[in-house]
Amino acid sequence: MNFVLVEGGGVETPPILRKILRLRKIALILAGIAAWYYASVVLNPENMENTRISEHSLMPGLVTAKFDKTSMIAQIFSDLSENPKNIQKTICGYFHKWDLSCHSQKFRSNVPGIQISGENVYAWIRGSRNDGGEAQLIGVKIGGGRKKSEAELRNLIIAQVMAFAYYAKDQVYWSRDILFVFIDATSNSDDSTNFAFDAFLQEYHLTHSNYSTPTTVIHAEQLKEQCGLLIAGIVYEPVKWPRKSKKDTRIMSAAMNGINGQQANLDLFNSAAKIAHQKLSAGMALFGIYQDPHSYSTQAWPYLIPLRAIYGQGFVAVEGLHSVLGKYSVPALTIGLDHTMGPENGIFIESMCRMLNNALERLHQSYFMYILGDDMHFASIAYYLPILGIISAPLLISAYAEWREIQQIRLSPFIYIAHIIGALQFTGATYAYANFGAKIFDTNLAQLFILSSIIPFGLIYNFVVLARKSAENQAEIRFTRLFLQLLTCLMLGCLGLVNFGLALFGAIFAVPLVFVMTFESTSRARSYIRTIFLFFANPIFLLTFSAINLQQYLEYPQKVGENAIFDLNLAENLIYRAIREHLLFGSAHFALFCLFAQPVWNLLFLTAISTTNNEIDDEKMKKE
Amino acid sequence: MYRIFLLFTLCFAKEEYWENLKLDRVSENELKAEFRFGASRENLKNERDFEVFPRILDELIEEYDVKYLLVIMGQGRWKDDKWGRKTQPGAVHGAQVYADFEANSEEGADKKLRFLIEALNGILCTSLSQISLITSPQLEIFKRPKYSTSQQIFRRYGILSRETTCTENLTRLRKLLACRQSGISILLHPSKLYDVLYHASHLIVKKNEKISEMEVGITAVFKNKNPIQGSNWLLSSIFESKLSSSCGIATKSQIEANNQIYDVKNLETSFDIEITSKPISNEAKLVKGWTSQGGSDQQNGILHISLQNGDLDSKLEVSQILPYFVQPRYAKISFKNCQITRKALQTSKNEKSSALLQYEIIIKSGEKCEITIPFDKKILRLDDYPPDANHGMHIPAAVIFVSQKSDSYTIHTNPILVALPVPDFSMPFNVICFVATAFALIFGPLQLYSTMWLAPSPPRSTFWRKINRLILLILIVLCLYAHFMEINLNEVRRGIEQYLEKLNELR
Amino acid sequence: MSGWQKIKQIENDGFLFKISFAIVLRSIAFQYSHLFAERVELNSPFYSFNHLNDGVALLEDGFDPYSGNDFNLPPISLYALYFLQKYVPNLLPTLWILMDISTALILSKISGTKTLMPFLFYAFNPISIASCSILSLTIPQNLLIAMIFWAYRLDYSKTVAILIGFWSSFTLYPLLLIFSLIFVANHKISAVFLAILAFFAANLVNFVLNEWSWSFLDSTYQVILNFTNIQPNVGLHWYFFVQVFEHFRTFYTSAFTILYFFMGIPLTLIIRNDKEMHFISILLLITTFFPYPTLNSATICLALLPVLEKYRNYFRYTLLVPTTLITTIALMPVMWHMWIVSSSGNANFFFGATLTYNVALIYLIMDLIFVYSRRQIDVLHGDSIKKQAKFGYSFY
Amino acid sequence: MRWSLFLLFFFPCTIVAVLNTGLQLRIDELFDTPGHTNNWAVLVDTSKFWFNYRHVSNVLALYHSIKRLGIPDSNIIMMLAEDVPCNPRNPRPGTVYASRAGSNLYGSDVEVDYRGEEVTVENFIRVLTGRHHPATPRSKRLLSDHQSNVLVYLTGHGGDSFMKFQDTEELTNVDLAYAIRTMYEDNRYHEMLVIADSCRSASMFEWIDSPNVLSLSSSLTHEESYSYDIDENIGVYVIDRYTHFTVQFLSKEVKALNSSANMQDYIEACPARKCLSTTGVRKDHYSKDPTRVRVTDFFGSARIFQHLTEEIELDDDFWSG
Repeated sequence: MNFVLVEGGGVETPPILRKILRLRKIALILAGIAAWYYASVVLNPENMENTRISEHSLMPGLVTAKFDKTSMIAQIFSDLSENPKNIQKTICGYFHKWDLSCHSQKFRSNVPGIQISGENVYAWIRGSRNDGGEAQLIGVKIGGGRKKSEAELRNLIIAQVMAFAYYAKDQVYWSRDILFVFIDATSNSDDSTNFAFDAFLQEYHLTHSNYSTPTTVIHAEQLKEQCGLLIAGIVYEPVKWPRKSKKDTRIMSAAMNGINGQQANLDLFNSAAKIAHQKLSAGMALFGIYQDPHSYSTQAWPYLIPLRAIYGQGFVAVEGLHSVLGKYSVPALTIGLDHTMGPENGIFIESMCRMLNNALERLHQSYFMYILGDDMHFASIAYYLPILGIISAPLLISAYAEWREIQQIRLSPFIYIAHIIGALQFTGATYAYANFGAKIFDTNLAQLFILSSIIPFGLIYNFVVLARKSAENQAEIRFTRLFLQLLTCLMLGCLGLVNFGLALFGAIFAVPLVFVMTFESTSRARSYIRTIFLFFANPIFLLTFSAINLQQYLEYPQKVGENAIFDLNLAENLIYRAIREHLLFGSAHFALFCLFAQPVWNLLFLTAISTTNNEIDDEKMKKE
Repeated sequence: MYRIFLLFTLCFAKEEYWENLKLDRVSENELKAEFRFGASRENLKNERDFEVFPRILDELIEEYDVKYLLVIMGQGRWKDDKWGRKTQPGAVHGAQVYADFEANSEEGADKKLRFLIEALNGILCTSLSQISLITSPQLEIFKRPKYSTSQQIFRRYGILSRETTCTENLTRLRKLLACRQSGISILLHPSKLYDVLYHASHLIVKKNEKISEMEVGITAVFKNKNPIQGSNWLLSSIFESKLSSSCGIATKSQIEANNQIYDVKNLETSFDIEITSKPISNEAKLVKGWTSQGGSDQQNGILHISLQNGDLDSKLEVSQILPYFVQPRYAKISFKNCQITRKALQTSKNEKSSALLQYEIIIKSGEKCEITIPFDKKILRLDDYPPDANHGMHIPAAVIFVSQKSDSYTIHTNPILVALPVPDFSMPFNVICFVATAFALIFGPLQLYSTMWLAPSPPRSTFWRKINRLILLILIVLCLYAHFMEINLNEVRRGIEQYLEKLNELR
Repeated sequence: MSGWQKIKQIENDGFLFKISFAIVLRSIAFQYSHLFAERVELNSPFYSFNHLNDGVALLEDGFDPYSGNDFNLPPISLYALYFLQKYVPNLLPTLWILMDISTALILSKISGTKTLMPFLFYAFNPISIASCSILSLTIPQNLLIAMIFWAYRLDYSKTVAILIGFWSSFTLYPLLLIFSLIFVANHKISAVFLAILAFFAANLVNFVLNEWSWSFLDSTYQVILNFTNIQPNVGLHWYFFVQVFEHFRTFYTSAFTILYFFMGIPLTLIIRNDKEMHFISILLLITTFFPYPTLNSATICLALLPVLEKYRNYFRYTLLVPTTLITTIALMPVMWHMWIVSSSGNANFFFGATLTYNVALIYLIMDLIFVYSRRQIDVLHGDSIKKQAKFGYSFY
Repeated sequence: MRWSLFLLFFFPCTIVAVLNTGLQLRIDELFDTPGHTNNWAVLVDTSKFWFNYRHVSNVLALYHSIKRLGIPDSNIIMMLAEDVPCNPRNPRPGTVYASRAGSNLYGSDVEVDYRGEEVTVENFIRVLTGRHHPATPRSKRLLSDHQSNVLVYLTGHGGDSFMKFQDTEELTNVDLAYAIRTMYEDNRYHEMLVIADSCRSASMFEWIDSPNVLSLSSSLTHEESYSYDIDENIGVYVIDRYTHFTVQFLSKEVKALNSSANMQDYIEACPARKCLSTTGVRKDHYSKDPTRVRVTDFFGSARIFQHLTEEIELDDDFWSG
């Protein structure tokens, strides 16, 4: 092999890279257009793959369901609706009558900031000939309901599940125990319901005594029986009638998004959908929309479900009770049952249980990372991840350009400072919220946080430290540029593997911003203008803005904000929600916001306001 | 027929055979049946005639110097709080082997044991080869007989939770009985005995100076299939066969039911009874124990043993086997109101052998003691995984020897299933290639730079390099084509073979 | 003397502030140590404090830690911690911080007057901070390395030899540093012998501590030489020995070990008149090919690189290697999460990250060698080079 | 007593007398003389997991019919990779049914020699070649000799030129061929019948080159082979087509040992319209003509006796054994 040695050291770089650099100026536009077209092809359900199904989960589809305890439903339902005060006792009463073990578990929160307490009920059906090493979970909400009708619906679902339990206790073929959990939902907020479920699961998995976590938010009673490995969990709830549902087709609903972008195993959802099709001739509504997989011609715009899937994965940390199971890496679904069809629901539950019973190993040989187009089609990660790559390509190009210009490496101390500021915000906010709640010194915590996070520390540092235009400062800024570009790419890449939705939406905002702000500007005016723009592109503003407009764009029924630009209350609520979800369920949104979005924004000021007086390197390129 | 045998036996060694069936109602519509068949034989030198004692067991004893051998197979879970004390020796889901035998050295003992296990597989139709038997240190596992012997006694114990028990085992156990077609053994109807809530069977072989004994036991808890028309516990309806002929050679052959003993030694007519006795109410006197597992990822987990004492102060000896695929965090093991008096730990250098952790605990009446053993889940070599690796592997149940002031008995917790981290099973070649490449990357330049020197050189023509690249490109294209067309190598081979055959025909 | 002046000179640009800042960072990290305590990237059987703790617990209960496979550390460290736990249990964090900071200080003394790079690289490296917070045993090792290199520069041949021998008695791989002893100024051969002597002396101490038995050899040196422990770490070997076929294992173990221990010879043949270069490249070899490394065992080598100031312009992979290192280090937790926690990916993902990390290190070593010979060209016939002259390889 | 022993002793001679009736003689002319004295069978179910119920029932169905035709348990090596009858998922514990309205195949008289994880490629090869760990008990060994006809039956999931064991490892057709070659060189069989019932199973006997081996398969190399019946109560397929029809043939046509059904009939027992796949046959290493070979030469154990001409005195120690 031969090298071409350049005078003054090193080896000549291959020319192809220099050619790429020519594209730098239009890279952003090119990447944007390319990503748009690619996405519109990949995310179109008609181009997606059909959901195949593995033999494990196909076989139970062939089992004839024999659920015949329909009479039990009415009886239990009447009992439940007679005494709504002590539903727990009623449920356990039934299970004890059937001589199945049933216990209740009280729980409360450990931290003053969050006042939640309640009582769950759990009951076992132990298979007679297994060793109890494994179990499957069935979860139902009890109590609560804002309106009377809603409470009745819940009771109906409880009754149907318990009727199934009554049927299942006489079956001999359970190779896995069935665990029924009745989650306390008396206080109607979703958070407290999820908290209740988490209280149970934490005791189930003994994470309270787990040496790796210091203290837990929840204090709950210990479980009174032996617990096996959970292979999957299904949460049943009354279906909310989705949009675009025709009256002639039966509609059930399914939700599978977990915390931090986890998703339920595709096999699990898939066999649920297949069973619904075969046994109940019903369709699965996803994200509140039912789309008949066979009639796309009638429908104008097929992207709604995929986009909502991405949005939900990205921003909805806890979609339902199943998300809490995801926290313990148990594949789980929430299935909305049509309460009007009692026997069919019994049959559905039975089929699901037998599917999970016959599945031989853990559900593993399937997709965990996918975007559903409808209940028959999905796009796998190999197809949709490139979108992210295309979007963030410009940053890589300009990073390489920066690198070729860099003379000396000079790490800016502000990189540390910015991150430490973020860390302080993070710890401060969470600590304060956990211990004093939303109000500290009768001021609103969120407002304090917002205030602290719109101060442009970067600007201050710039005027104080980097005021005079010396070679060191130039080098420092230049390296900060490189650092920012690489950091953004790296973060988006890592995030994209875990939580594609968040990464994608993050990239849509971050990449252009970073690209523009780190581009060398010769004119001082340009720098000032973009600095002002940067100031208004504060992460919180962007978050609120997108929260309002994305939801409207994705046709979510509920209205989010007053005006379409910014809404303080909404911002506060977003922050509170993020903190709460971090504390209760370990969602990473708040951490990401404080430890990456915020510092990047601060650091961008250094590069945004700086001007380079040496020639921009495209003239250099012309020379080459 | 056996009159003639009796005629023969006059000159034989003294042998005895007895059989026993115990029937109890354990709850409203659950019934427990305990079969016991025993044979004993006095050891006479150079006396090789066998009448009722199975010859094969005697050979086993002689060949492997067995003092005490116990094999238990079980299926299902015993409900302590409903059914009272588990029938001793207590079974647990899977198979247990416990052996006392003479050997001259550790290696000799291991070798002997391997042969013994294989022999057992032959006799009982089991598949115990996977079981790892470990020496149990000072603490007891079962109540243990004492020996007076010259040679060294080795005591080995092991559980194989994966082992299943089914009708073929029962068939083999029946083969050991002297009366197969008569007496109580008629009632051993496989399809009934396995359609139950709980099934356990065991084989005990003992030997001392004077006599050698064997016992075959089968325990089953039946469930009344249709409780609506009352519980009809007729003997014939439970076992689907009448007790018609009696076992003549048995010295004792009796059925215990309804709190009385029926002697079925010599029947004339077919025998049948209904079990009418009310279920015995089990007050919570017993020690209960169960194991739960904690942890939610595949990196580390928790083994959580809960021991609930009854209303008697008791001394517990907990023995927990920790298989080789988990690594206990010894410093993190914690106890909740357990009063530990002795600890014992048995480990081994052998990679595949498991560790045995034992505690002696004093526990007051009505108290609950909890042992928490955090462990790391190990990743194993490809060959060490079971065929269904993703299903996980079992940590066997803890054996708890309870000794109270009045009596002593053995209980078990339940095995737990540990989901282990698994590698990709389709990768070996790729991984070898990648890592070897990494080594080549360092080796190449080292070799190059140490044997050659960087020096000015005239520019060389790149023609051959182009050719090489072209060839490589073609190869890659071909591979991709084969990959996407899913062409099987065997098909390619067959195509070539057929082509060559055609050529031969042409000639 | 000169070192002290350096310190003085450095103090002018807020050196004390930097040190105290580093200390503060580390003491903050101790509050969050539970986040790193179980990280696979920062723990390995030979450096994890948890394993050491288990051994101590076994010792206290009167069991022999070396009867099983799980405890791999030599008796010296076992008993050292045993006594620390017994008498000064609360001083451990302070001790570790002190060691880490003194490492950084020594680095700053080693490096030239003009640049603070080594100090900054080490003191503010998140990896070393995190490892310090979990009392990783790489911290004392890094201190040892820094001391060795310091003494090596100052030609304290005896000290260097003894320290090398002592260090090798823990992980065996540093024995390769014996080749560097050839470059210390005076009585080279005796230094080599001294190192080997120190190695055996340390083992003798182990032998005595372990109640006059060699049982610890199997679970320390055996495990290193046979790659017995296949638990995931950031090294090259673990996944290989998970996957490799049973009957090939002996072949590969011997091949890898022999290859490693012979690598010193060609390296010594190539790099003949630059001892720092030689030392650092051997150090990189050790960190790369040791079967049970953690991320922190590489940080000190990377921190030492600025010592090779004069080669800076010759490096080829200036962008490739650092970005690859950073990317893989950032990807490791993600891949681990996908494999172990959410099981949405399989082992290959994490293995891929570790492999790429190691390949990047290997590229760095390659580049060091290249850079050396490249500079030789300029030194030998620098003036005769025209711009864009073609160079190729030819025999001596 | 003496009388009964006397009977016992002359029983064989009476059989021979029956065989020598004229009719039988004429039938015998249609067939070659068997030339073997004992029969062995190796029946292997290679596939784990509950939903492979059908493979277990394949093996059991064949097991029962060859047992009916007189091959004793001691001469049958049965390998079952999954414990289906006592699997907790089985609603009818301790039983296996090959059809919805069939009889229980897993009664009290089944003897499984290798079960669960013992069913590996290694063990299978060891059984064939007879190279065992010394500890291996007699019941797990194939103790055949140069006078024994061996029946090897493999069922499971197959692919082109391999057979999956336990869903993890593979038995390639080359392994099988080598194993049989070794058996031939060790004189471990007189004639051998290899049956493979799996997808693409014809590829399994592609490499077999040892003499006196007749190989059958359920499907050709490029074909799948299909399952026959499904039981919705347990939600699995209960038997494969090929085995179903061949076993049906055995139970219909081959009532007793002296039945006149020949191997050609057996080969044609499952035509393509029933099997939905063309059955594969390989005769080129089999010297005889299948039409002149009794089915019972492989599937039954015909005891062939020498005639006793001379008187035999039994001395006293015969009685006192």
